[in-house]
Order: sequence, then structure tokens, then C-alpha cells
Amino acid sequence: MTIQFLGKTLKNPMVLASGILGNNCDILERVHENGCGLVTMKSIGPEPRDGHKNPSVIDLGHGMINAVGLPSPGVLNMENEWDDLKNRNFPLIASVYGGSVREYQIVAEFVSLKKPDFIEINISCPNSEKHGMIFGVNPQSSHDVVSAVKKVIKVPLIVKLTPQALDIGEVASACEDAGANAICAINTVGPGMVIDIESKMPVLAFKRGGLSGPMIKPVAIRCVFDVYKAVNIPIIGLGGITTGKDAIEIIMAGASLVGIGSAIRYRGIDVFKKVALEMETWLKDHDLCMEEIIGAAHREG
Amino acid sequence: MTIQFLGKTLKNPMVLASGILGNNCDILERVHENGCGLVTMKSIGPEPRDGHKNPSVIDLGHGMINAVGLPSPGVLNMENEWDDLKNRNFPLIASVYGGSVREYQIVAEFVSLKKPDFIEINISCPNSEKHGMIFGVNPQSSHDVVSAVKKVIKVPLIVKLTPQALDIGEVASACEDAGANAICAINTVGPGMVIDIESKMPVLAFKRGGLSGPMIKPVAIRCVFDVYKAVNIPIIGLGGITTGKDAIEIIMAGASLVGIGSAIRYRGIDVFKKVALEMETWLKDHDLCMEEIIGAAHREG
Amino acid sequence: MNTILDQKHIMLRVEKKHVENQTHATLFFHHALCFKPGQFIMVWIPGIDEKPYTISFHSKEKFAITIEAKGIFSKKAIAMEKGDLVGIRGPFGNGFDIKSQGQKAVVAGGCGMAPLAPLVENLDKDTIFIHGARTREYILYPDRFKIERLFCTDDGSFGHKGLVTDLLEKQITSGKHLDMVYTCGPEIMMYHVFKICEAHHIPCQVSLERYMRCGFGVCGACVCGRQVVCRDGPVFGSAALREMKDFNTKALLKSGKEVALSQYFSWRCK
Amino acid sequence: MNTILDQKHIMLRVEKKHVENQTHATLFFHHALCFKPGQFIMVWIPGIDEKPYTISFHSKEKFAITIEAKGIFSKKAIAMEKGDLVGIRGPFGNGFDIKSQGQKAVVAGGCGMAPLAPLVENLDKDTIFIHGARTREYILYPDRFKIERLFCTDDGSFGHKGLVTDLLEKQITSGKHLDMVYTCGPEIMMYHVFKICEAHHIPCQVSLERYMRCGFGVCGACVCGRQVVCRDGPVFGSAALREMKDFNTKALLKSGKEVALSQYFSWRCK
Ligand SMILES: Cc1cc2nc3c(=O)[nH]c(=O)nc-3n(C[C@H](O)[C@H](O)[C@H](O)COP(=O)(O)OP(=O)(O)OC[C@H]3O[C@@H](n4cnc5c(N)ncnc54)[C@H](O)[C@@H]3O)c2cc1C
Ligand SMILES: Cc1cc2nc3c(=O)[nH]c(=O)nc-3n(C[C@H](O)[C@H](O)[C@H](O)COP(=O)(O)OP(=O)(O)OC[C@H]3O[C@@H](n4cnc5c(N)ncnc54)[C@H](O)[C@@H]3O)c2cc1C
Ligand SMILES: Cc1cc2nc3c(=O)[nH]c(=O)nc-3n(C[C@H](O)[C@H](O)[C@H](O)COP(=O)(O)O)c2cc1C
Ligand SMILES: Cc1cc2nc3c(=O)[nH]c(=O)nc-3n(C[C@H](O)[C@H](O)[C@H](O)COP(=O)(O)O)c2cc1C
Ligand code: FES
Ligand code: FES
Repeated sequence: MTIQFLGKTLKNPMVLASGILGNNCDILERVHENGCGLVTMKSIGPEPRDGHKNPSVIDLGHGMINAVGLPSPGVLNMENEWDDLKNRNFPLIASVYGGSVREYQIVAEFVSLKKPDFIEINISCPNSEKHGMIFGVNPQSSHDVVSAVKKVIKVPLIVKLTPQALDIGEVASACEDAGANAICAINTVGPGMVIDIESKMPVLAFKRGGLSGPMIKPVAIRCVFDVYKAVNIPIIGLGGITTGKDAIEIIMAGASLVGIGSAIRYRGIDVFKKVALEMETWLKDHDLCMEEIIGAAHREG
Repeated sequence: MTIQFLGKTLKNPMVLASGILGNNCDILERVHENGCGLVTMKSIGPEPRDGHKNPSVIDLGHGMINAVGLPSPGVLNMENEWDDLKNRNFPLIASVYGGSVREYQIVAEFVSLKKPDFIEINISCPNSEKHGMIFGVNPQSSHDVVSAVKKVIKVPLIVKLTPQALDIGEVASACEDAGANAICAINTVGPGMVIDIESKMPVLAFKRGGLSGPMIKPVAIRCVFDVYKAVNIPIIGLGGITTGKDAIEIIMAGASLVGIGSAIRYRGIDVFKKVALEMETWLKDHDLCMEEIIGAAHREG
Repeated sequence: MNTILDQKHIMLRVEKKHVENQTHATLFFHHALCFKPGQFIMVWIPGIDEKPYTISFHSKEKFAITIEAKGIFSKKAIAMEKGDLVGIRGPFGNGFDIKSQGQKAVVAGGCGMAPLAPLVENLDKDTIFIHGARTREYILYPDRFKIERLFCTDDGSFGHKGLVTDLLEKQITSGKHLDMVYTCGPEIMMYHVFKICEAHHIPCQVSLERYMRCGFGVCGACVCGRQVVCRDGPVFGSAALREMKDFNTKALLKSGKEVALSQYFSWRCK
Repeated sequence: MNTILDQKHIMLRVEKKHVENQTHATLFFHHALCFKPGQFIMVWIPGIDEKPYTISFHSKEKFAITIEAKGIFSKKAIAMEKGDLVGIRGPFGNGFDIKSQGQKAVVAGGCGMAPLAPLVENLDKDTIFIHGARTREYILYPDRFKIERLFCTDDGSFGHKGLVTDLLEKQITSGKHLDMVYTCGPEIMMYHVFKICEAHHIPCQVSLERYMRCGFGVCGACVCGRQVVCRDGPVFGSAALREMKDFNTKALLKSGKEVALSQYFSWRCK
């Protein structure tokens, strides 16, 4: 299932979602070895940031809720990681965030010098007081941050969107106009809240958090469907993808690559290998290839 | 658990959600007899409307997705129903929708003459091309429709909100300023989409639909929490409530009454009786009463 | 009882089609369904619509539905061929109560034979089994049952010329004692069967039809008085029928508008 | 294996508190947990924080955790009383592998006794059991085990004066053949135990500690080289340890920053 994506060859269409495991080079390599064609680092911010207190990730059975809160060593404090990554033998997305257009630019410019294969800007995280989400809900602010970042980086740019936008297609289209090379959809849904009725307190320390995993899949499918209609650049589709059939579904909605995060919880770190195999089997059984089914749900009926 | 709500006495805090079963007087009466303190009619529109083709409601296991599409006989074609309801022995919410401020006003004014106990305006339905949702995502347009409707009706007004608003607290607050007597939160989440990979087609005839049931509870809890912080009027909390503990949770988030829709699927029409009993038992075991726990999650910690 | 997970949406391919006559066909599927006679499934033809159909044949690993061509959907359905794809959800509904003792009778009218067929296969050989159709060629499943059938047709081309209710009354007045009557067919027919049963104090069970959306008791499209046809029914016993003001009188259109049954039947889903 | 549903967040009340000494207390809960020695749970004190704790006692319907007062959270935890409310999630992690055959040894340092206690209760009577602590009063569970313990303390107030590694080496050099060594305690201690085992070709299992968030292998907070401590561990065998560059050298802070282990241990969660 070798695949071309923005000029690079990937061994398969599986992507590790940002914020999942990607804390060091070793673990990213292990994820790659476990059947993941393209891995994403945890989002990198301008300053050192501890993120929120625990509880910050809770399983809900049919998905999870998290308010990890964008912890980051800060872009200037990661020399060890960059050194390790220099000699990597796998393709890499570096995810970045900021609190202002200028911060996105600073972080992305610095990161670009470290030569990841792609940079992803996370303009969609709901778990911080001020970071990210505000950009991703609005086409104009999304356009601003994308064009600013495009000016200073030397690798293709992926923009990660939030389902909370009123019209995600419009936001995606603004990003494309501003020069984005691909869209990643979606970040977590909600936010939501879980209250423990015995202590009468929200369980997450940050009170609210983003939903992920199987329960958000219908929202992810709809968002990818909307984005596919709106843009001509490729889409990394994710949100609740857990099985090969889920992957086929989001590809039919319009995704070219398929991201996985929460499903590691349910199927282990080799979920990438499993899902890729299930996809291949399904495609073979139906005598179809990947290219034929991208966006297929737009064509029938 | 007798309760006061906008000047009326209800036998308990349970509410039947709009669009669920409420198609005639007989069935509303039966829901009331099955332990529901306050029942809501299916949303009434200005014109006869068939709604969307089937499939329009699909179960997803941990919730459901629907695009029924606001079917309605039209406000002027319901004389039989109004006649039947005239002699009802239960409190009633009439839900209304329109495609413009003027339409909301016309429908609500007519419905007000039929003397329901309350009118609810649905400014939050995602399943129609033009109805409702556009108002509920924006504080200004919500304010406009609420103040227009308030002018022409003689019963208390409830406003039903969508979780898709960027800041639901802000919308609720605009509604309160415009004269709303209570907030109902939330309508369905998303929208989402389910694609059947064999036929390569979205399963719902309308393609996209709103999510409801257990999987949306965290979003409902967060929305009610936000609304409670923003307004001083009472809140009907709903979205995924299925058990007595769920009901306690949404009350602690800030709800005074608890709505149930999808849970009828999972626990039968007597879910109201069951949930009310479970709530009572929990309250007794904890030596607490309803009033003490409304909004409790805002006070602790 | 079926668990809720059993009722999730799945896709199946038509395994075999059996053309019954000009307007009826039976579609077979290879799929193990946990099922009780009288229950129904929601059948989706991608790109067309989704409608409820009763299960007309059931074995450990197969089931079938029998469709009468009426409008767009059912015409598409009988035109389907082996290998064609449909989505199904279900089974839904309560099904017939077959636990009751004593002498039973089954009264089928036209395509109302469909839900009754798997029931008949579960009943004693001495069951009185009345089946009416327009003409001889519209008699469904002519060679299927071990139980003897009393036939009637509108034109007298097969069996008695006249209505199933004539045959039922004849049985009763000829002194036959009945303990339970199961019936399905046009609502007016079922209404008359019910009336006959009431007059002779015989409990009966009828299978109703209303416009449906969810199939599982949430959306309210199918309410009939106090009853939710998709969940409390589609089979209703005498006690429920006595209180059901809407039986043979009213039904809801797709818009939710309450109309006379005649108007409901002349409405075409668009 | 625990199913995922077993691991959902639940609230429990402290059933009993046993003060072990000035800085250690054991909290008992009445709750049936499906558990394997070496696994841990995430413990939430509402309004404070949530941290991982090993299960130090387990019966069919009870379990306990033993806490050493270090920072804000653990001080709150040992100050809790009967009836106080905590949330738990889990159990998580792999636990010790107890299927191996032959002569076993257990080496516990300080609060590292906690995860080893339920393991010891599952081992043969001839297991070599070494336990070290600062002083006599910091010896956990003095009367709990049937297996004889070899004690050591930093100040010699009880048993050997010195380190657990002294006692382990003495056993080996005195000719005792060992087939498996289980150890938990400060990472530097475990590192030396591992080195001794390597030198003598004895397989060993150590239980690691890293900052954790999710506890189920998703967030990446606890990664240690190629290993995910909360899921692949917390117990690691010799093969994994040999390749684990970060063992006794590096750990991630809450921010994800990779630092020397000494810096990690002097960091206080805010
Ligand atoms: C629980 C249940 C079980 C059913 N089982 C079967 C079955 O086993 N076999 C079968 O053929 N059909 C069955 N039906 C009816 C089926 O669902 C469709 O309504 C029917 O096939 C007509 O659909 P259509 O879209 O082709 O026709 P439409 O386009 O809907 O209508 C075509 C014509 O049929 C008439 N019509 C439409 N709906 C009804 C109705 N509900 N009752 C009577 N006449 C109607 C109209 O007057 C119209 O002229 C069942 C219905 C229910 C509720
Ligand atoms: C899998 C696992 C199982 C554990 N089981 C137990 C147990 O059974 N009993 C128990 O008492 N603790 C256990 N811990 C450690 C526990 O989770 C807390 O880290 C500890 O109680 C300190 O928390 P605190 O918030 O009170 O201290 P903090 O405020 O976090 O720190 C207080 C002091 O402790 C030191 N410290 C903080 N974190 C660590 C660490 N991870 N390792 C070593 N020193 C640290 C710091 O140097 C600081 O000076 C376990 C940890 C893990 C990962
Ligand atoms: C614990 C956790 C941490 C996350 N952190 C980030 C992050 O730092 N940056 C980001 O862009 N997305 C982050 N996400 C969102 C995921 O990348 C992904 O978009 C989302 O979880 C939906 O995919 P899933 O359902 O496969 O998990 C995080 C998700 C989880 C569950
Ligand atoms: C089949 C269906 C139809 C609905 N129709 C309406 C409607 O007409 N008007 C309305 O305000 N809400 C409607 N809703 C939304 C519900 O009233 C409710 O807000 C939502 O389902 C969340 O609650 P629940 O999770 O308890 O179902 C509908 C929901 C469903 C599932
Ligand atoms: S079809 Fe929805 S309630 Fe019966
Ligand atoms: S604590 Fe989250 S991966 Fe280990």
C-alpha cells in the first residue's frame, strides 16, 4: 500500500495522531515499525508548559475525554530530541501551536530548520485557555495564521482543524487559499465534561476536555466529507478510527491518509499494522485500490 | 419530587424531549403516566413539511444519529391535536420552529392561543437546510428571535440551544436578556455522518444527522455547566441522560429539570419512572434534596 | 429478546429471488437473525428509501421478505436480483404471542400472508387457516404449508368467491370453538375480523401497519393512539384494540398530520 | 486480562487506614478488583490531583494501597480517614510474570515493598526475600509474610547495616543459585540489582516509575525509550532493560522535557 503524499513516499496510509505517544524519537520509531506510515510528534509550543493537572485523560468506554493541556518542553528546549530525530529512518510530521500568529510563525520557523518532513499547525486544540482553538473556528483567522507560517517554513504545511467550526469546509478552503498543502481533520470533539456525582466535582482537573475515540467517528466522517467538498488538497482523516472498515469509511468520505490516536488504547500499539492489514484485505475482497475509493461517498447515488 | 417550574407544579423533574414520540395527545398522556412531569410536543413549523426520506434514524449502539428533518403538519393543520390537548390533565410544552424571525413569531403567536403551559423555540435543529440552527449559533440572532417571540406569546418561553455554538453561555445570556424564561440544552450534537462502505453511500437519506444518546452526555454536561454560569433562569438539561445517576450529574452541572429522548430506545417508555426512582433513591441514600444539588459542581473545590 | 446490538445496521446481499406472481416477490438472505414470528426489519435500498418489512421466512441461517409492488420503493425491491445490496436493521417489534392454548385460527388477506407464514409453521396441524387474495395467482406460497388452507378470492378463481370474513364466520357459526385468531391483511379486513371475534368473545391478534422511521419507539412517526406500533406492536391483542380509537379510522402521514385511514392509503410517499 | 470496561473511573470510600509509620500509611478499600501483582491504579483525590499507586494488598473483595508521604498529593493521601472519597481507574499495566520456575528472590527497597507484597504472598516459602529501609520503623508490613525476610537498614537499627544489594550479592557469592529476581525500590537501587543479575546471568524483573497521565498507553507522558511504562510495564524484564537507554539515566518531566533522572526526582509537581 505504498503511497505518495506531498512528494514523499509512505509505506502505507496510516498516520499517528499528534499528542499520542509521540514524546521521543524511540517511541516514534517503534510506532513506525508497528505499521504506521507517517508519525506525528506531540504539538510543540513556544514556551515550556506543564499542561494541566491530572486527571487529564479518562476513558469513557466508547471513547475518551482529555485535557492534557498542550504540555511542551518549549520549542527551544528540545535539542536532544532533534538530535535523535536527525538520523531517523521514518517520515515525520512536527506539530506546532502558538498563542498568536506571531508565535505560530516563530515556532514553525524554528522547527522547519530541524527538517521534519512536514509541519502541522494545530489550530484546533480545545484544552488550553488561549491556544489554538480560536484560530480554527474562523476562516479569516485560519487564513492569517496559515499564510504567516507558510512564509517562514521550507517543508509542506498541514493544517489541523476542529469540528467545532460552524462550517469546517469554509475554514479548510481559507487554509487552502492561504497556501496549506494538506488538511488534517479532526481534532477532539466538544469539549465535554464529566462530573463525579459523589464528590460533586468535574473529574478532569481542567474541568472540560476534548472527546476522542469511537464515539466521535460520525463527526469526523462528516467533517472530512465537508472538507473534501471544499478543497483540492489531500486530507488526513482521523477521529475514532479503530478498524480497517473505519479507515475505509473515512477514505470514502475523502481522506487520503488515515490517522489513529485513541484506538491504541483499544487495540495496542500495533493497531496500525492491524488496521492496514484489514484495509488491504477489504480492498482485495472488493477488487478495489485505495485511489478508487478516496471520496467515493461523493460520487454514488 | 414535586417541583415548581415557572409558576407551574410538576410531579417530578422529568421532561420528554421534543421530537420524541410526542406526535399526538394520547401518547403524550401515556408518557406522562409513565413518570414524566412535563412533556414536549414535536416541533411545530409554519408550513406542512414531510421531513427527510428514510433512513432518517439509525442506532449506533452508544447513541443514535437522526435527520428526521422537522416534519410537521404545519401550525394551521393541527386542529384535531389542539382539540384533544384542550382537556389534557398534564403540563405541556409546545415546541416551535421557523425559517425566519417572522415565521417563529407567527407560529409561536398562533400556538400561544392554544394555551400550552410553555412554548419552547427550537433554534438549534441541525437537520434542515434552513431552519433553526442558524439562529442558535449566534448570540445576536438568538436575541432577535427571542425578543420577537416574547412580544406575541402569553405563556413562559423556553429556548432550546445547540452545542454547536462557539460559546453557548453567551448565547444563553443573550436569550435571557431578550426575555427567555428558561433554557433547554442541548439539541443533538454534530452533525455527524455514517457511510456504508459496501454501497459507498451515506446511510441517512439527508446524509448528515444529529447525534443523541449516551455518547453525547459529556457535551450536554459541559453545555449545561456553561449555561448555568451565564444565566439566572432555570435550565432543562438533556442529552444522553439514561439513568438516575446521569440525571443527578446534569442537575449538578446546573439543570433544574431533566429531559430524556433517546433513552426510551434503551429503557422503554417507562424510563421516566425508572430514572425518577433512581434519582430519589440516590438522593435519599445521600440525605440530599433536589434543590441542594442544582449546580453543585460549581460550588465544590 | 433481541439485544440492542443485534439490531445494528448491517448490509446483506440478495441470495435468491423468488417471483411469486406479477406483483409479489420474495427475497432470500443468508444471515442468522434472532427472530420471532410477526417481527419486522427496516430494509434500506441505498439511494432509494428505507421501509419496514415483515419476515416471511426464517430458518437457522436464512430469512426472507415478501414484497408487494405498490410504489417506488417496493417496485425497486421486487426488481432486485441476486447479489444486490440492501441494508437491514432489526428485527423490531413484539411479534405474535404463540404461548396461548387451544384451538387457533389464522386469517390472512393478500400480502398479510407474509408475517403469518412463519407463525403458521409454528402452529398445530388442526389450526384453521383462512387465506384470501384478489385472484388465484395472488395466493402466496401455494405449496408451502402442512396445515390445510381454506381459500377465497375476490373473483372466485380459487376457493370461495368472497371475503375471508365470510369463511371465518362460517367456521364459528358452524359450531367450531376458537380460542385465538391471528390476522393480517388490509386494515379494514382486520377490523372486521376483530369485530367478529369480539361478537363471539374470541381473543384475537392483529398486525398493524403505519408509516415508520426509527423502528424502535423513539421518533413517534408510527403512533396509533396510545400505542407505538413499531415497539408495542406491530401485533396488538383484543384489549389494546378495544381502546385504540385510531384502529381502522386514523393514521399519521409522514408530516405527522393525523388523517382518515382512507386518506393515508391514498397518499404516496414522495 | 482486565477488560477495558473494568478500568472505568469509579468512586470508592476509604474503608480503613493503617498508619505504617511517620511517613507511610495503607488505605484499604472494599471493592473486588481483577488484579495481578505489580499492576497499579490511578488514584484521584477530588480537587487535588491523580497519581499512580501500586496495589499493596489484595483479596477477593478488598484491596489496599500504601503511600509514602512525599509531596502535596501523597501527604493528602496519608491524611485521609475512613469514609473519605477517592476515585480510581484501573488496574493498569502488565504486572510481574510469576510463571517462571526455580529459585526466586525478591529485593525490596523502602516503599518499593508495596508492589512486591502481593507477589511475595504468591511465591514459594523458600523464596529469598530481602528488604531494606532507612531505619527499623520504616520497615513496611513487619508481621505480614510467611516467608522469612532478610532485613537491612541504612543506620543498622534493624538487620544488616547497609544496602539490599550487599545482601543480594552475599547470597549469590555464597553459592545460592537464583532463577529470577524481582525488585522494586529507588531506580538507582533497581539499576544495581539489575547489574548484579546481569553479571551472574540471572533474569530479573524491575518495576519502573515515571510521571503518568492516562495510565493506558495513549498520552505518551510515561515513555521511557521505546517503552511505554504504563502499558508495556511498569514491570520490565532483563531483555527490555538492556536496551532501555533511559533506565537509571533519563525521564520526562510533566512538560514532556527529557531530563536526567536526578533532575526528574528533584522536580516537584505543581
Ligand atoms: C410493520 C410493517 C410490516 C410490513 N411488512 C410488509 C411486507 O411484509 N410486505 C410488503 O409488501 N409490505 C410490508 N409493509 C409495507 C411496506 O413497508 C411499504 O409501505 C409498502 O411496500 C409500500 O411501499 P412503497 O414505497 O413501495 O409504496 P408507496 O410509494 O409508499 O405507496 C404506494 C401505494 O401503496 C399504498 N401504501 C403506502 N403505504 C401503505 C401502507 N402503510 N399501507 C397500505 N398501503 C400503503 C399507497 O396507497 C400507495 O398508493 C409493512 C409495513 C409495516 C409498517
Ligand atoms: C506505576 C507507579 C506505581 C507507584 N506506586 C506507588 C506506591 O505504591 N506508593 C507510593 O507511595 N508511590 C507510588 N508511586 C509514586 C506516586 O505516584 C507519586 O509519584 C508519589 O506518591 C509522589 O507524589 P506527590 O504528588 O505526593 O509528590 P510530588 O509533589 O510529585 O513530589 C514530591 C517529592 O517526591 C519526589 N518524586 C515525585 N515523583 C517521583 C517519582 N515518580 N519517583 C520518585 N520520586 C518522585 C520528588 O523528588 C519530590 O521531591 C508510583 C508511581 C508509579 C508510576
Ligand atoms: C491524550 C490526547 C492528547 C492529544 N494531544 C494533541 C496535541 O497535542 N495536538 C493535536 O493536534 N492533537 C492532539 N490530540 C488530538 C488527536 O491528535 C486526535 O485529533 C483526536 O484524538 C481524534 O483522533 P482519535 O479519535 O483517533 O484519538 C490529542 C488527543 C488525545 C486523546
Ligand atoms: C428522532 C429525533 C427527533 C428529534 N426531533 C426534535 C425536534 O423536532 N425538535 C427538537 O427541538 N429536538 C428534536 N430532537 C432532539 C431531542 O429533543 C434532544 O434534544 C436530543 O435528542 C438529545 O437528547 P437525548 O440524548 O436524550 O435524545 C430530536 C431527537 C431525535 C433523536
Ligand atoms: S417508527 Fe419511530 S416510534 Fe415507531
Ligand atoms: S501515562 Fe499515558 S502513555 Fe503512559
